[in-house]
Amino acid sequence: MTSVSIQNLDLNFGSVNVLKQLNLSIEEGEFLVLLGASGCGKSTLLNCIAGLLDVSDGQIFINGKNVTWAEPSERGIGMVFQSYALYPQMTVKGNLSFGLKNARMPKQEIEARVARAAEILQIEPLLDRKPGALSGGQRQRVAIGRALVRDVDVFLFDEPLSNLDAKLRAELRVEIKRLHQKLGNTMIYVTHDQVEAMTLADRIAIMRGGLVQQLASPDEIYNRPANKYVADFIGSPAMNFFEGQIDADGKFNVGKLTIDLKNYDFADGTAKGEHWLGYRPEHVVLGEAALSMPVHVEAVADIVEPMGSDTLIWTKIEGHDFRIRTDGQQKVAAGDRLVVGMDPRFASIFDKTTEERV
Amino acid sequence: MTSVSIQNLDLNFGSVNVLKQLNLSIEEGEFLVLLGASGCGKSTLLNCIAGLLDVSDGQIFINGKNVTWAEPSERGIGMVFQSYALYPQMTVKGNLSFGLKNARMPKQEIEARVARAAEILQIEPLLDRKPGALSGGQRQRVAIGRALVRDVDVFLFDEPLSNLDAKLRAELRVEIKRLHQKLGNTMIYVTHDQVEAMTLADRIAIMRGGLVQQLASPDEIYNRPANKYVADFIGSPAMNFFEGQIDADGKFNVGKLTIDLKNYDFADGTAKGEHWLGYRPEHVVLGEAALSMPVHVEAVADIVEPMGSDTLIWTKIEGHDFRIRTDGQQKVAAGDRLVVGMDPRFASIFDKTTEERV
Amino acid sequence: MANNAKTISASGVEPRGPKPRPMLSPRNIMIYGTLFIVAIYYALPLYVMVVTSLKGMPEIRLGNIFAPPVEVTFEPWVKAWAEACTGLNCNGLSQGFWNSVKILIPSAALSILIASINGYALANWKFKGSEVFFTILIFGAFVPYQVIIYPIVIILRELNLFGKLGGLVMVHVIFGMPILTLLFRNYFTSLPEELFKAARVDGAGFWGIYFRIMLPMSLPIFVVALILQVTGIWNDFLFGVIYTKPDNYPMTVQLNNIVNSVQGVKEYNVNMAATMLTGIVPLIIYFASGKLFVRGIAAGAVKG
Amino acid sequence: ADLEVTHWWTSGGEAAAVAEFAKAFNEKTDHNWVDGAIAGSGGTARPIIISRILGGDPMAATQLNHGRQAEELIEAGLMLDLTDVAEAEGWRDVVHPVSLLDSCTVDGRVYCVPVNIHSWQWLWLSHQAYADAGVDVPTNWSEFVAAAPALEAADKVPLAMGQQGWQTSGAFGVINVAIGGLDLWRKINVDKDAAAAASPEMLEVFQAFAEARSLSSGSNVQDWNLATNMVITGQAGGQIMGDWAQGEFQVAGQTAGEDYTCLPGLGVNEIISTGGDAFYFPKTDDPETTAAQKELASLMLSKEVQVAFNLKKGSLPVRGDVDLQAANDCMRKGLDILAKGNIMPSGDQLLTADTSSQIEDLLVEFWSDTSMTAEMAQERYADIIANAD
Amino acid sequence: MAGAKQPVRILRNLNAKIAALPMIATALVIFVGCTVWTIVHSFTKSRLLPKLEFVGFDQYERLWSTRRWLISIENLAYYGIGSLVFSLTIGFLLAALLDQKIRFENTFRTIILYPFALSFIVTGLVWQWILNPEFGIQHIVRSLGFESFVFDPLYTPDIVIFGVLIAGLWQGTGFIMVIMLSGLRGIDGEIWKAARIDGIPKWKTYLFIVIPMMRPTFVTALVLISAGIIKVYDLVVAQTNGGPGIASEVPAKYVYDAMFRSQNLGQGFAASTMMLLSVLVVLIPWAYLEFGGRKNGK
Ligand SMILES: Nc1ncnc2c1ncn2[C@@H]1O[C@H](COP(=O)(O)OP(=O)(O)OP(=O)(O)O)[C@@H](O)[C@H]1O
Ligand SMILES: Nc1ncnc2c1ncn2[C@@H]1O[C@H](COP(=O)(O)OP(=O)(O)OP(=O)(O)O)[C@@H](O)[C@H]1O
Ligand SMILES: [Mg+2]
Ligand SMILES: [Mg+2]
Repeated sequence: MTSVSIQNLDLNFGSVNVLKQLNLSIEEGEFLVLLGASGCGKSTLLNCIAGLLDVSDGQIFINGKNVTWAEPSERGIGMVFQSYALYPQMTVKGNLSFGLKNARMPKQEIEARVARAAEILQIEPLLDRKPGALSGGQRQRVAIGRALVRDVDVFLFDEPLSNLDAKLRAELRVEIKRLHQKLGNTMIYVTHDQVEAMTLADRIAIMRGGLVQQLASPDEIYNRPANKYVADFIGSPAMNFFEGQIDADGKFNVGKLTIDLKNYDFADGTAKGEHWLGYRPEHVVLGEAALSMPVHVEAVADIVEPMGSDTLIWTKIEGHDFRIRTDGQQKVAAGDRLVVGMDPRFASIFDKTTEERV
Repeated sequence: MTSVSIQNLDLNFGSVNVLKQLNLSIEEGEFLVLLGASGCGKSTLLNCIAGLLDVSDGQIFINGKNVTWAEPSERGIGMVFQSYALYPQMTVKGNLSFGLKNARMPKQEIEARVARAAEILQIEPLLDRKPGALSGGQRQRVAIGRALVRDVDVFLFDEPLSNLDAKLRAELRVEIKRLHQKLGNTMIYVTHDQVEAMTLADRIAIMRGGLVQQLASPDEIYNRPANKYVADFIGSPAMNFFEGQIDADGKFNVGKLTIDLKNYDFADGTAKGEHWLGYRPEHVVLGEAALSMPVHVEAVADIVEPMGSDTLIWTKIEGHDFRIRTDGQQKVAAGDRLVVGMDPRFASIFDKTTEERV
Repeated sequence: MANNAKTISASGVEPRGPKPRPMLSPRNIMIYGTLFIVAIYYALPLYVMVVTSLKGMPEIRLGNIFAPPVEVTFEPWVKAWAEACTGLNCNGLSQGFWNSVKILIPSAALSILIASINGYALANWKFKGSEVFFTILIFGAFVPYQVIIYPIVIILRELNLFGKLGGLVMVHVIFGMPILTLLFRNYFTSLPEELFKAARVDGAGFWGIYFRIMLPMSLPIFVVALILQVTGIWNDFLFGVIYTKPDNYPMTVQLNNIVNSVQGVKEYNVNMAATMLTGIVPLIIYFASGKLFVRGIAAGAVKG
Repeated sequence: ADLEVTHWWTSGGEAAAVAEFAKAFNEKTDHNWVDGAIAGSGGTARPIIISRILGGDPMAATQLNHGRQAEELIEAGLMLDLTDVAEAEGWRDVVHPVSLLDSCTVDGRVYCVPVNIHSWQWLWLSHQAYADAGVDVPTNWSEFVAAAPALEAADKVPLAMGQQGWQTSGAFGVINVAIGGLDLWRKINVDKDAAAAASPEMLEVFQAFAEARSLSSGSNVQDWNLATNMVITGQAGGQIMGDWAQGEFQVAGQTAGEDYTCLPGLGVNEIISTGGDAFYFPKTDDPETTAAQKELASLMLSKEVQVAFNLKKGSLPVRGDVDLQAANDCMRKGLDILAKGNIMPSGDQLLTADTSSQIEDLLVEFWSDTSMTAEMAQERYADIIANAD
Repeated sequence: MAGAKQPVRILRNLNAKIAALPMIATALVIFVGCTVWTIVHSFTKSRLLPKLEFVGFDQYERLWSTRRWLISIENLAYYGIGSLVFSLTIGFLLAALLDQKIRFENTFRTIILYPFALSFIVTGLVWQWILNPEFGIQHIVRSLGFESFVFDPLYTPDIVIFGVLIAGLWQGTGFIMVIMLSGLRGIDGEIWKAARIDGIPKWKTYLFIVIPMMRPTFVTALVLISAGIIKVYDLVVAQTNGGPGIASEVPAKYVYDAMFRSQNLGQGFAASTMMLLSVLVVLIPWAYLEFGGRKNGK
């Protein structure tokens, strides 16, 4: 069943058109991540769903009900904010129960719900503290709890982790994932951190300039990006690109390098003419093994970045910057000659002008 | 030759003792990274070296000269700040030449130096813009340029990349590395991002509470952390720890699991009693290969986080949280049974009480 | 349009697009109604001043202070400016106006200059005891003037500044110092410290950093300080009375003199014209830079 | 030299009088009168004058009520000694009554120039008001009180009174002498006799004062001359005010006896106080200024100036040897009383500023707070007198 | 210290110290020196000129047995409480109204703030004129037919201080409003969103969430208002001059009159010392909250 459905949504700030005829539908229990560069309209979209912004045009359905004009509190949504937005003068308990009290829920019921949420989130010992006396992670949990007690169908998260340090972020990411597994609610999660997106999402919607570029599973997005923007955006270090021509034989030529694309699954037969070829740094094979790859070429390591578990190597192939990611035990030094092996199956081809995947 | 040498440095803020009898010496041309959690005193140390803070006790030598009492501008250092600290009302050129003008350098010489720095950093076209009209990366380069023109012996960087987004950060990291290769100056670089530390450093100094915990090459720190703190701090996801006993046979026991440490290089013979055993998530081997490892054990995947290039698996072994990092093509789902293989050679053993490596 | 949407939704058609919001919702009526009444309360005295100052005495005696003038006359203004008498001096406010200008310019300039340097030193060049002096200074902001009026008379006498313009300027600088210093200190503290550090590494000294780095970045706070000082100094009465002599009386003191020198009947129209004339400088400053002022205040100028 | 002269004579009649000084000084000497008027009664002006003298930037001459106000300034050596001028010109012989000069004298040295005699003891009555109310113009205080209801019926205020403190305390002094008699007054003000202040006779004075309070209940003006103006225009029956009110009637073009009546000593006890204004000359280092100051001092006492000044001011000259042909009805009454020697010193000469302002505060409070009874006021009054020094 | 000379401590950052000299001088000579001088002389018998003839607490005893001083204190209390309560509430309410994304915000704000530019002298005179029963509001209402309407606060001793208060509020609330407005604007927008999602009505959000969050703003406003209250002088002088009678006297005026009118400096100094004391009563808890609290918080 569709949990949230957005139809032809337009949103203007004055004369600026931030969301453009956006359509999106989210299944019940799905974990959808909105991913995109800063300013692409992720928060705006989330606020529209929450009812915090008046849409300029279009409709929003939640659980089949048209909520386009409904008040935020009537939509059956809960929201977790980047700054947590806890009420600083109230205890954790007060924060959790304030909304319920306001809805004139019986005291007992409130107690029960707060207790349940506190248990789920393991914040029972914190109930009488004020937010000021909590750590970042604990605050985060209270913020989630506030949505939890309201027993909503849809959770909205607006970059809930981006104020935290890397370590905590990794931990809480796992916690949110666990929570989703436990509760099974629909969750819409905004982030611009691709690691979060990849690890959390059932599906990712990549946004750019108020439009959804690709809506698909993390795996699909990673391996079969719909266009060059998505391909470039996802993956760190970024995908390597070559600018070249595909000839009549289905071969991609860049400078002296020729890559045979016969194993590449073109959308419609083969393509010809100017194209981009993208290749992920981690799909590169080095050393002995490279020689057995369909494509191999020599290059000089320019910069070597050992990162413990991995090593990044920066080099140049046919005049294009080329990044290689290899495992941390590989000892390469700057200036070393390398044999670089690539498998065309892992490549992505994009049209030069439309930048769409072919 | 020693470029910067710090002897018994003490620094107090009021009654708070931030740096404690710190000793450090940095070779000429070395790239030293100060790494540590927030608040451990990294910036403080850097400011002491720069002369921006008055030390409470101890001495600082730069190029053999005692500069403990010298003004910042007389120390032969250049500094690049986290916020870049460009003078907003001056053009890029103005920013670059401000320090030289203060030193009453002849106009021609200033011109020449600015031109050279602009060329090195490829910011010639930006010279007449104001910082407000520059992108983050460009500002960063100007900030470096400001140190460059002054022809200093030592570059100090205080988290120069932490305000940038992930993509730009990766690019500029490489640029700084290139610059170091080109200029060959001594560089001291503060960060709390371990990827930066690992990739940039010749040596890393891991700081904690005003003390240096370990000063060694990235490789050494990653593979042979001096104590549990360092081991835990370095690596993402963090190292897995088991709490157990080493028996008389040199075997580590945790619950039903026994790990033979005969290949582990103890500092002095063998150790006995309560210890921690640390094992990095990326050294774990899964599937078929695991069975051939000296240690293997069964576990259930709790959470699976696909991250494109890698996949993180969260599981539990003998009651301890256990993280596994495996490559992105491995298809594991939450709930799957796994065989986990470990090689004791990659393990690290820490004393239970001192937490020092044994 | 809005009406249209309403009927559609009432007749069961799906909500779509922006939620209809009638212009005349009770909420809007409440908000704008309240604001309107409030605006009248605040604007009324100004209106009364203007209206009264444009009436002739007979019309005033007939008496509705809110009624617009039947016959507009500028005579009260002329009189207030150039003819109103205090004792034998019938020069109106004009002399006071120029006195005020003469007092205002050096006082405002000097007090802002000194306070900004103080604030800068306190924010960036803390030295031993600087916080103590600052605390005393802040305490000074709350000391009732009455406590130190008299000792200052003695100090001015000893400095041979009493009754001179310089003396009054000094008094204004002193009494403006606490609040302005606080303002500037807070502002300079809010500027990134790294900027200051960068400049030091670049070899700039105390004055170099102040003039080349800090000043060019401080326009908002200077505007706030300027407005506070201009209005404060212009509107000052107590110091003007105590520390000057009639030749140097600022406008407010002359205003009070003129208003209180009753000859025959009280000439309310002249009084109001005089009042307007006295208020006009700060009003102009305020109307011209009100937005900057509000922004400066919002920039944390008043915090802490 | 330019001589700056400060004073608080800013009402119409007063300003005209000061102009006489200025004119004479500018015309008869090489010096220049720089007027430093300070508006708003002595209460406002005195602080300014004193702080300037203390601040080391004194004016060349200043009005002050003579009496004890200047004592400390003189003791501190801040005032110019005029003894040489006084002796040369024989002030002791010309000033009449000589007590005026006494109050300028400290340890045998003369420090000020008395310029006029002001008496507080006058009741000014509006003929028009009484005509409108259809009663005769009263000839003494009790008639005045009796006629009040008729005035009130005609929508008039029986007694006009400004709201400034000195007016209230002045009126009290007048009632004190008129109702309680001079002896009682002397006991209290000269001997500081607290028992007298608490006596039943004094209670009568307070009761009369309370009556005056109720008669003035419709009088909302601040300034004394606005109150006088009420009498001039017939809105009020009368006003208790010193002889300077005369100037206002004059400026309004009214004639004594025709348009208004003045009753010295409230028509009960014909006596006038010999307070008045005096000019002091703060010391300066500049010999030229000093010379000019002395010239001004002697000029102020000169016959013509005395006549011109006092005619405008409505006060009596301090010289017994001038002839006031131009004096009007009221002034003549005053001169007559003066000639008969029915005089009393003014309060300023007897009480310190501190004591008199305490009394003033009390009276002002009494005046505005109708819940305070005569007895309550008297008790506190006696207290102040007991503590006076 | 091998090789390097240790510079003299005092000479470090010499320029900064030189630049701070005016401040140091002001702090020490004026604010400490003069205050101490005044306090010392409050124990003397000084009359017109300061004299060191000590009389112990005589001046204070007399002060506290003087009706006028007691009335002044009482008035200050009324005026102070009134202006605190009304400035804060009106200032906040207006700020909240202006914060509703209304049109003409600038116009309304300008109208409400302009009186702040005017001096108390001007304010006092205008309101004296408007409250004058013969010309002002009372007259207008009466001429509309309500013959028995009475509104003459400046002529009624019991309420005159509220007449002053009306003028004071007119002058000062605009500034408080601006401060409140900037405080409101400083509140994290996400708090508002969270409250809306929790379904909390606006007024409740203000009352239970926003106002508690604006504590620093309120403290700032409170301190500014208090500092103004204790100094109130010009307004009373221009509007009522303490009248009718002594019904609207205030301490600042008492001090001034005692020093210059009664020529009893000792008494004036004693009164001003009392004023200082009352400032400290306000200031010390504030300083404690602001600075002491901040340290504990971190
Ligand atoms: N209230 C507003 N008025 C005008 N423009 C706005 C407003 N809020 C957002 N915008 C604009 O709308 C665009 C989308 O903003 P939005 O906050 O949705 O971006 P975002 O994707 O959430 O970015 P980020 O990752 O930085 O949070 C931006 O260009 C922004 O400048
Ligand atoms: N001016 C100061 N006064 C008092 N304590 C200070 C001051 N500056 C820093 N500290 C304290 O000194 C310690 C070290 O601070 P420092 O800025 O060196 O940390 P850091 O390692 O740079 O942290 P971060 O990674 O957050 O920049 C911190 O505990 C901090 O609270
Ligand atoms: Mg956003
Ligand atoms: Mg730091």
